[in-house]
Amino acid sequence: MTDPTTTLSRNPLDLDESRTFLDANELVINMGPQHPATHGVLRVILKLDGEKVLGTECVIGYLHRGVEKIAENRTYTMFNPYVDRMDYVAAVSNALGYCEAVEKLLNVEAPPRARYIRSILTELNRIASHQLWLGTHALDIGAMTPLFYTFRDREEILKIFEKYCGARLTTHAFRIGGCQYETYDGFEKDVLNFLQFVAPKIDEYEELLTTNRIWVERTKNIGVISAKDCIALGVTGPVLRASGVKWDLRKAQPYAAYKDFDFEIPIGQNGDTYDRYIVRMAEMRQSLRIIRQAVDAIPEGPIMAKVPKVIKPAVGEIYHSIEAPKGELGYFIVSDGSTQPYRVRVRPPSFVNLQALDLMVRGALVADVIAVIGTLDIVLGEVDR
Amino acid sequence: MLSYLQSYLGGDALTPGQAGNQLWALIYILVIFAGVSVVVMAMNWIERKALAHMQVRLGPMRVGPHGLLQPIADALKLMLKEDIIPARADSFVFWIAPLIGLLSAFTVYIVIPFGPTQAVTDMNIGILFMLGVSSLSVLGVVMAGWASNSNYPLIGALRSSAQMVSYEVAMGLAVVSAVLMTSVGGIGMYDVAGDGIGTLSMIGIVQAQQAQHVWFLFKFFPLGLIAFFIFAVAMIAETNRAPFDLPEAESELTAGFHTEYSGLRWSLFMLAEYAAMVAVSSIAVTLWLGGWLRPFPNALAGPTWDFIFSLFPGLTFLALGAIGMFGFVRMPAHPFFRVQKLGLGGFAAVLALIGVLLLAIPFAARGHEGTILAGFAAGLSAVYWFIAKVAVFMYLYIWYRATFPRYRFDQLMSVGWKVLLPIALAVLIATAAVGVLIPVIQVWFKGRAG
Amino acid sequence: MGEITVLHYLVVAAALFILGVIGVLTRRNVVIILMSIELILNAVNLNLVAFSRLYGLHGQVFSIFVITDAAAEAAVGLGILIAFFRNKETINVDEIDLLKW
Amino acid sequence: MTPIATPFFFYLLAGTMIIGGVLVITRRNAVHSALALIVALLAQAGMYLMLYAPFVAAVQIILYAGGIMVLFLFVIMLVNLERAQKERQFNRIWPVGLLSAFALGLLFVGVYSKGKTLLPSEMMQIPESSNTQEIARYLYGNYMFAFEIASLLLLVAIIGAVVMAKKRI
Repeated sequence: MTDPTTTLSRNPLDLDESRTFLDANELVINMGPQHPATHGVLRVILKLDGEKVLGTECVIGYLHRGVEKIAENRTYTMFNPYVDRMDYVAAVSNALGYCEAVEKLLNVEAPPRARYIRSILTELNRIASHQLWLGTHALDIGAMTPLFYTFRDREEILKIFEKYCGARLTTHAFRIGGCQYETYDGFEKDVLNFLQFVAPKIDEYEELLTTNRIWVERTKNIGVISAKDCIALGVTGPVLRASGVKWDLRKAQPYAAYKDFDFEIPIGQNGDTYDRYIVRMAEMRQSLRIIRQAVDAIPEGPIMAKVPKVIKPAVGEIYHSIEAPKGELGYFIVSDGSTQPYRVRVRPPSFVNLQALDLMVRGALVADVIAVIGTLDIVLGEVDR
Repeated sequence: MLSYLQSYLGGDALTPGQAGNQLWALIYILVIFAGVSVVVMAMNWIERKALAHMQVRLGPMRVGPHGLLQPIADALKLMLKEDIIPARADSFVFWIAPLIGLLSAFTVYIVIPFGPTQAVTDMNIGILFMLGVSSLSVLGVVMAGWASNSNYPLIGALRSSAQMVSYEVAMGLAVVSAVLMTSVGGIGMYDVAGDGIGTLSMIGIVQAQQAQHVWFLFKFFPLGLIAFFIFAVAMIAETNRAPFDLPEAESELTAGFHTEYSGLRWSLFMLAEYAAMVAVSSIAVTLWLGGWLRPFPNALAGPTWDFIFSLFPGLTFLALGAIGMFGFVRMPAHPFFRVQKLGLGGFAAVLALIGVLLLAIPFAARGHEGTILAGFAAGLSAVYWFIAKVAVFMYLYIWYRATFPRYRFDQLMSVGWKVLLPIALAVLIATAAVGVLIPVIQVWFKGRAG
Repeated sequence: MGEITVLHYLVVAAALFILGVIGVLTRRNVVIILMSIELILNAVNLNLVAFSRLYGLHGQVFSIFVITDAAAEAAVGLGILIAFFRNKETINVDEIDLLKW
Repeated sequence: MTPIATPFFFYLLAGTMIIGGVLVITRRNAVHSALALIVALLAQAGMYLMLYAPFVAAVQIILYAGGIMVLFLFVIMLVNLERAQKERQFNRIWPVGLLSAFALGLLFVGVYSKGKTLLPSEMMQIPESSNTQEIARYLYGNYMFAFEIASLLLLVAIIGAVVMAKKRI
């Protein structure tokens, strides 16, 4: 196999008009940016032999908003809401990563109660993110119904968010040094009710899909990626775990309150689309377990650490990463001692995982590209930032 | 003319086509055309509602009570929309492609027997005619894809032509095994002509099932069941519905072969698709589910049972009316809902009225055997049972769509060629073999006994 | 518009046959030449079926064989065409003038 | 069932067929040619019905219009014809071809005008309702061997087509 960057011409859409299907080494199809299955505005240029994929080239940047540059012109506090807009389906995780990174830079630690609240919300958000992934992924493969089931159940999570901080999607729930809001009355009850409610629903999704012959045929041995390739490409999150690598930052370098919880890291063996599905389903169940433990053990106490009114970290740099629903979400912050960061660099899991697309779909069919894009669980807001 | 009409309504005449009565045939064609169009619109509404309720949502609710007028609004909208022909498209082929699809979908209705005489005509090659004409719809699809001069429609057209042609083979073999059953007498069964000759005529096939006292679904168990299953799978692939809706796979090819179509022309494709769904379901019903025959026409024979079963149409409409009434009662009494509430109540009342009328007919016809009224009641019952069976298939179509993911193209092909085709061939051979062997064994047993 | 006899059908068939022959002899496009061959075969079929009105069903049986043959011919012919197009990128018969390439 | 308005339908169908045939050999665009051919084939199926050959008519529709022509369209779509459309449509020896076809036509005229007396004047009464069964009797009786050979021919054609068209075997 040749490298797609050399086999594709620089301007892939500049096609030779006389070339057609039969000398199909050259059929180039432009998928996206307005394509229903590219999860936003991803543009994938596919080089096809008939329906077989010879190579892909992702064209990104349609949703670029310069989040990292904006950070340089905002104070640390002011930049906090911007991170919510990156991976907008897992906004809580983004905020957690940013806040913890800045806290690390400031050498403060959020109080235990804040850490527990953070864990609960982040895990709820993980479930919401996986639900949204499942719905859209299933829709890509042609199953309409799971989308509506998952959206129905995701709604319950968003309701809890709304009650907690007033926002549903871009929550802006955390502040540097802890949480802005104390939990509302009945928060624990709401969360426990949700756990009660959603556990059978996850079984319901599995009932629809896990043993469905068509689903299995469409996902087994599709988009296979080995553990070695994953590590070489820096792929993280469920994609990495489905390839059999037991790597989860919640265990590997616990943050928030994760070292207090007992949970397992589900892994797969084949690294195919089906395994990634299974891993994510198992992760949702593990998240439920974590939330239950967190709600049971949530300590009393303050929710904000002592943080100066004007955040002015000392000169230095920090890299902190967390396990976002999609993989390792890292923030690299350089401080020049002023109130504004000198440079913020985000390591978005979607962006890194997207690089594996070409490797995973070589030799597969067009329909598999759809399935693989779905299974990578990318959010273009995060890829383009 | 009048005498024919009398004897026709009396129920003991030939179909209009066979009798050579062109005027009556024309009326029939118009009735069927209008009926199918209405059914397609109703199907549109039912599909959206049923699918919505399977997916925990409400579906159309705004246009009319419970969205009942939604199909009409949609049809109006589609008619008023601009009819776009892409600049570099082949405008003539682009123009004629949906018409080919529509024509092939509607032409098959000529031979569909809604009742013993309720068909436009009865051909002695009826089932072949249906298969042939419905296979012409591939042409419309291919031409639409080619004429759009765009990559997605072209791939969609290539896919669907390959798919429809492949599944036609398995479908045809399944049909042949059912046709074989018309001639093959089993234990305690005899064939319709009495001389071991089968029939390809749609009406003849149903009559054979009546004469043999068995739906072909259950004949030579499980051979009939397997053949039916093959047909049921192939017919979904033939009509490009989920889980075989690759030609219009939304997430892959945007909309497949009709990506470039808009407005009225697009709606013609939709009309053709739904009409084809009804048509192939009718084939399945005719071949394996006893067509217009009511359940247990022989085991529960006699005028009393006939009477009881002829009550079903009226009862169905009454039940529908009751559901409508339930909705009417449940609707809030707010003035905002007044029009909708009245509309729903009126709709339910009309349904109930039809139900009462349909109930009245068998009561009035009771004890007047041989009159026009009795013939009419019998015809009504036959048509009702036919439509009821087809309706089950239409519901299954919706159900599949809500449940299954979509096959990939190569998997679809391998299912067609490597699974369905060998099974269909095996079933065909087994049916023929069983049909030959059973009479031999019977004779042998009789010889032993005598 | 008198009575339609078998001869009428034969005349139509002859006309179709000649049209097919013209197509085969004058066109350059292989696809259209193959279609013209189909026209010829259909003309023959029409003849056979028309004669079956006079001499019994043998003609119809033969026409079925002819249709089978036409299917085989179309499949192989188009297969050759595709193989050829892949090598030479042309489907004009008068450019197909080499024994090997 | 007696056929109705036979002369009318005959001339209608014959006209459709001839016009279709002319369009097939004159169109620049191969898809239009194929469309014309399909129309001609369907008209011919109608003619078969008028000749009391319903089974052949059905086979004509299923195989020709639904099968072979789809194959043609498939190939036309696969093979890019845009270049071929802009080029010369007729070969250099077309006058010769036309002349020989014309000669053939003259031959037909001669044969038919001389030989029409040879035809039996009475048409045979073919039972329409059992046409399919009768054909089956012939196919599996008199012509059993030919039938088997036809199946062999089809097998050879399948293999041939696959060998020809497949890129890598």
